[in-house]
Amino acid sequence: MWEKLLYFDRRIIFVLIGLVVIIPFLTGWMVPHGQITPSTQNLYNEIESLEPGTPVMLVFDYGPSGMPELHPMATALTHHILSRDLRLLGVAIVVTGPSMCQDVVAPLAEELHKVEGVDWVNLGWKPGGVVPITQMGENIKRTYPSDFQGRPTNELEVMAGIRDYQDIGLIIDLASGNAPGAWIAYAHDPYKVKLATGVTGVMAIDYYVYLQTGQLCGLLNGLRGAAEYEQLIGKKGFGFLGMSSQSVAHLVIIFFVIIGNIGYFTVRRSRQRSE
Amino acid sequence: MPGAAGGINAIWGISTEVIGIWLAALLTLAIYSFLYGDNPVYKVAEHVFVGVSAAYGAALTYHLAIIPKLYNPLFRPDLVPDADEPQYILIIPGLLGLLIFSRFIPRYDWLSRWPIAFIMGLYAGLSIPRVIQTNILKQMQATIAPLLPVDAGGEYLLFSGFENLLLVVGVVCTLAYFYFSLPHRGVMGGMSRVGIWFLMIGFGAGFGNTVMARISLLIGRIQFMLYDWLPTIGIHLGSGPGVG
Amino acid sequence: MRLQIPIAIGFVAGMFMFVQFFIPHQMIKASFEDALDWAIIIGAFALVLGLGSLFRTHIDKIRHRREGFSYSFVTLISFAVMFFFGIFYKTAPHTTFDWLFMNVQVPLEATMFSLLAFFIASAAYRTFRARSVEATLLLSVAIIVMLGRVPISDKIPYLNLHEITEWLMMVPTVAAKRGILLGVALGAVATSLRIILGLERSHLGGGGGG
Amino acid sequence: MMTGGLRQTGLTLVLGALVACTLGIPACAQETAPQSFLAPTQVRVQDDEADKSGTRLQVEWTMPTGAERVDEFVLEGYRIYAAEAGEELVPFEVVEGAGTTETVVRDLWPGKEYEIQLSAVYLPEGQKWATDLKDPTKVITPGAVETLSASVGPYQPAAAWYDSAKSNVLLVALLYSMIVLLCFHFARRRETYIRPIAGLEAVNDAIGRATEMGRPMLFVSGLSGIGDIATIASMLILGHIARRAAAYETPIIVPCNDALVMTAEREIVHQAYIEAGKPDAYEPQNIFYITDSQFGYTSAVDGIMVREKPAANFFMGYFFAEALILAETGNMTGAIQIAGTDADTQLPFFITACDYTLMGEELYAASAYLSRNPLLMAQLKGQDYGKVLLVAGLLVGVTLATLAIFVAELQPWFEKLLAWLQI
Repeated sequence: MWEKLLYFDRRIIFVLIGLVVIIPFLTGWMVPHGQITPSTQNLYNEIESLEPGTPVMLVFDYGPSGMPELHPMATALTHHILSRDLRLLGVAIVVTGPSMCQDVVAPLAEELHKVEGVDWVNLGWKPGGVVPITQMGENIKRTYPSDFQGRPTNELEVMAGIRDYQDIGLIIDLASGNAPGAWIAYAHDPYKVKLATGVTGVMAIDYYVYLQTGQLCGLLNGLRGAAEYEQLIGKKGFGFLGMSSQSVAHLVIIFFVIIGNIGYFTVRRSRQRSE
Repeated sequence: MPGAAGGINAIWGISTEVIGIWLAALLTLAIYSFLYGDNPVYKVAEHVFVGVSAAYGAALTYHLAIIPKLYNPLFRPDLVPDADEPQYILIIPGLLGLLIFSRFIPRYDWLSRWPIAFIMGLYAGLSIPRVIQTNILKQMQATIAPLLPVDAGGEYLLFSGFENLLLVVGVVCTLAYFYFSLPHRGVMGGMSRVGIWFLMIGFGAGFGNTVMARISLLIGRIQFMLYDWLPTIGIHLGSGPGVG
Repeated sequence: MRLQIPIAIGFVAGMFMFVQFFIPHQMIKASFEDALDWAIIIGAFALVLGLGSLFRTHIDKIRHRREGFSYSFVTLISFAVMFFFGIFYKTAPHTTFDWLFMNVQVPLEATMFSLLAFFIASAAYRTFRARSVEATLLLSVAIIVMLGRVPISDKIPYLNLHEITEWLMMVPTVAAKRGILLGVALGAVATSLRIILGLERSHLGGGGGG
Repeated sequence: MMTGGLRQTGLTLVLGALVACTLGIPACAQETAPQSFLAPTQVRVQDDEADKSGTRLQVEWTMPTGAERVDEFVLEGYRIYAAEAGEELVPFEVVEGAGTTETVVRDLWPGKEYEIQLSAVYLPEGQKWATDLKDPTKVITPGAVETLSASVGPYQPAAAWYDSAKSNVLLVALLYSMIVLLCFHFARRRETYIRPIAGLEAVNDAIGRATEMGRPMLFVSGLSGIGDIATIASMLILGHIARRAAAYETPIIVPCNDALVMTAEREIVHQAYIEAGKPDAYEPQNIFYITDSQFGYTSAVDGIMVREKPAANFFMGYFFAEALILAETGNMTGAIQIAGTDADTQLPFFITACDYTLMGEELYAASAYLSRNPLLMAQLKGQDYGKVLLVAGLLVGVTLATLAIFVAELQPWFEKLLAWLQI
């Protein structure tokens, strides 16, 4: 019997993985709450501490491949920012960012009765990587003379009184790559603006060290970070569902590894005996 | 997904957005069918993928390389900022590029080595300082730390000292594993063994840490099928609970 | 001469790229960017050869009616359609080219990428066997990290898997990674040197080394 | 010359102020009661110290005091012009805000001489500062008035021919190159011992197996393109495998995702067949281009693996996420798989899914090892000396760092070391 288990068709694993990922989305089943990681809590507290009307820069440095992990984060953060009456400035140094911003913020703003150009704006993408980050330290409106829709930023109510990073309460960089490194080096370090980041699970490990040094005031780690944030603002959504899929998938894989090893040792022992 | 295709919003009364979603959904299922085994549906998807992506690459090369970097500077300098006359120097890379086609003339096929030699030399020279910067200097700097650090209050930080020690031991033993010109026996053997352990811990952690990211890719596709495609056939799962 | 000229070309190109790194003067910086553009131009010519090889493969298949030749039509037609819209129309957002890219290539890419969710599971099952000390280390660390990444592990008493995971990622993993990176640097620089100095000639039709 | 430049700006000019100031009385603004628009005074220009490329000048000036408001106009910013000797005056920068009195002029050319001129920009009261979207040096607020200062100069942005901040890279490069070159030099005299590398010993077995089974072999040289040394190392390995494949007349399939790599690999494999004495057996069609798309390429190689069922798969070079897709599919088809990569993120997957894996540096050692050429073997010796140096450096550094905790005099030395390693 173990012999069979050891060499069974791998398509069985494929089916199981597919099922455990899809079921939470079909049934709405969710894993129980976990602890809130301090780095998530810190970001939440940071936003809570801002005066209404303070501009918050939400940076969309990801594209379609980062959506499963970063969209839930963006959604939860946008909800928190807008419902606290803070001003939201959507920015991107990754070319696919502005459409991500539009995708998340526009419907949510409508739901919360927030007006584009007054309560939030999608400033769009600027080429050059670190160049626009540095330029915004001098003058944000000059870096972005117009927003994503082509309206001059000078005339937008949401941009009133904003000149450079000194006027920004907090920058949150949502990234699937190494963009947070650039924001740390070219925005936080020279201009001392408060910076937090939300990254995919694989990238998170690279940024823990910046939490220790205080260069980041908060960090959301993959779907887990998104789920924790949803828990904090009391609005469970795709973060929790995704987290549920991931948790069960992890357990299924671990289960298979254990079965595989039991099988391996049982078979080996019985072979040794028969020899 | 953008709805309009070149200004056309609908074909035979079906919106291009819906057609796009169906196209994407069918191709998604076609690729997944490979998990069961090779089959005609996967073959079609694979061949579409190759054709479309090769053409995409070719079109971008045309628009982003050939036109702005070669054709315009040589033949249409008026379209190039800060240039009044043709940049004749570009004839050199143009000729080098043309030499690649000498492969089709057996007598002169050795000429095709010139562009290859140029490119390989170029990148070899470029890589030396870059690799030294990022792989040697940066890594060395990060590893050099006191084995018995003190905090601001003068207290010894034993555990972080242990961590630094472990880092140094790990780096040295991993390098010992890669040592080629000595047999891995005795001290060298012991060190390289420890090096392998470090490598294995690193690989295990790398593997375990990536699982999550790969599962979320699947989540992304499933979300597309459930929340973009299903609604086109009248099945609405809602927009997810709460936010979303 | 057939060997000397390409060796000289490689040497000049390599030395220029090495030396320019240390010269901040705008004149050198500009010619560095030009050199990279030259490489892109040559690459564009090579692409013509590459596409020629792609067409030839499929046209040959069709001509000789080899197994599965009908799929070759699929590739050729897909290419023709995408190329037509890409060259004769604009590639900007909301064009047919972009529509094809977003609804054909993007989902294909994302789905192919997501196959990894299945393959990572089957690879773990198939190969994570405690056959030796090394294999045991690899599989136990992988399991600890997998557990430490999901909130369920918070429920395990006395064992903070989350922190253990973080520690494993920050200390031993980093040590191994640095060892690899340092070794790679030595190998890459030595290989580059061999190419610049013309000691490596297999790409120049001169045999492997010597 | 001046009018030409100014017409470009599209702004109204107040010539009175211009003449007054160009007459060489820089302090004119302070002395008279502001009846009219005034220009910035005391324009000071110097080379930008931080810029070594020689493209920038630092400009400072003094605000025309007392003239922040003139009738219905408010001083809102400045424009900075530069002119090469005998050439037109060209706007280079705009500065928003009357209080800002310094900026950096970029995009100049080293060695050229520039005359610098500044203007104060007055906007009608209540109007907002607006610049042209395409040309950010152009102020487009309706009714804006601009007054030009006296021209100063000529100034030359200074460029450096050596970046001393990169001395550390140069030193390491020269030292290590010397070691490797010395090893090459002494190579001919002595035989070098090289430890066995499991993955490489297996290469010949894999070729043998494919020959026995009468099935082809598959070679993938990574996805990082010809610009990566890992790809070049991979192509060198391909040369050795192709030589054996030629001798046994076992076909080797090489799908490519970079056209330049394909061109180079055809050359290498062709050469290998000539060396093996079988130039006629060489089939260029077996080395073919598919697409440069990462996953388009992966899907096609997957297809080749399940349809052609190669007996041996070689994955050598730099890989991204496709590594595991390729290796698992190859495993399903039952091929013997040998991988080699310096991509530390993909090593875990090759290690688990392939039969043998060349890790990191072993990829670079492979071509030397396979050729058994004494010159190339010497390279490995050189790499080993490099390792000894790195370890020695590391130990010295760590000892210094630890001692510096106890001996205060050592602290500056430790800091110097860290600063030297800074890139």
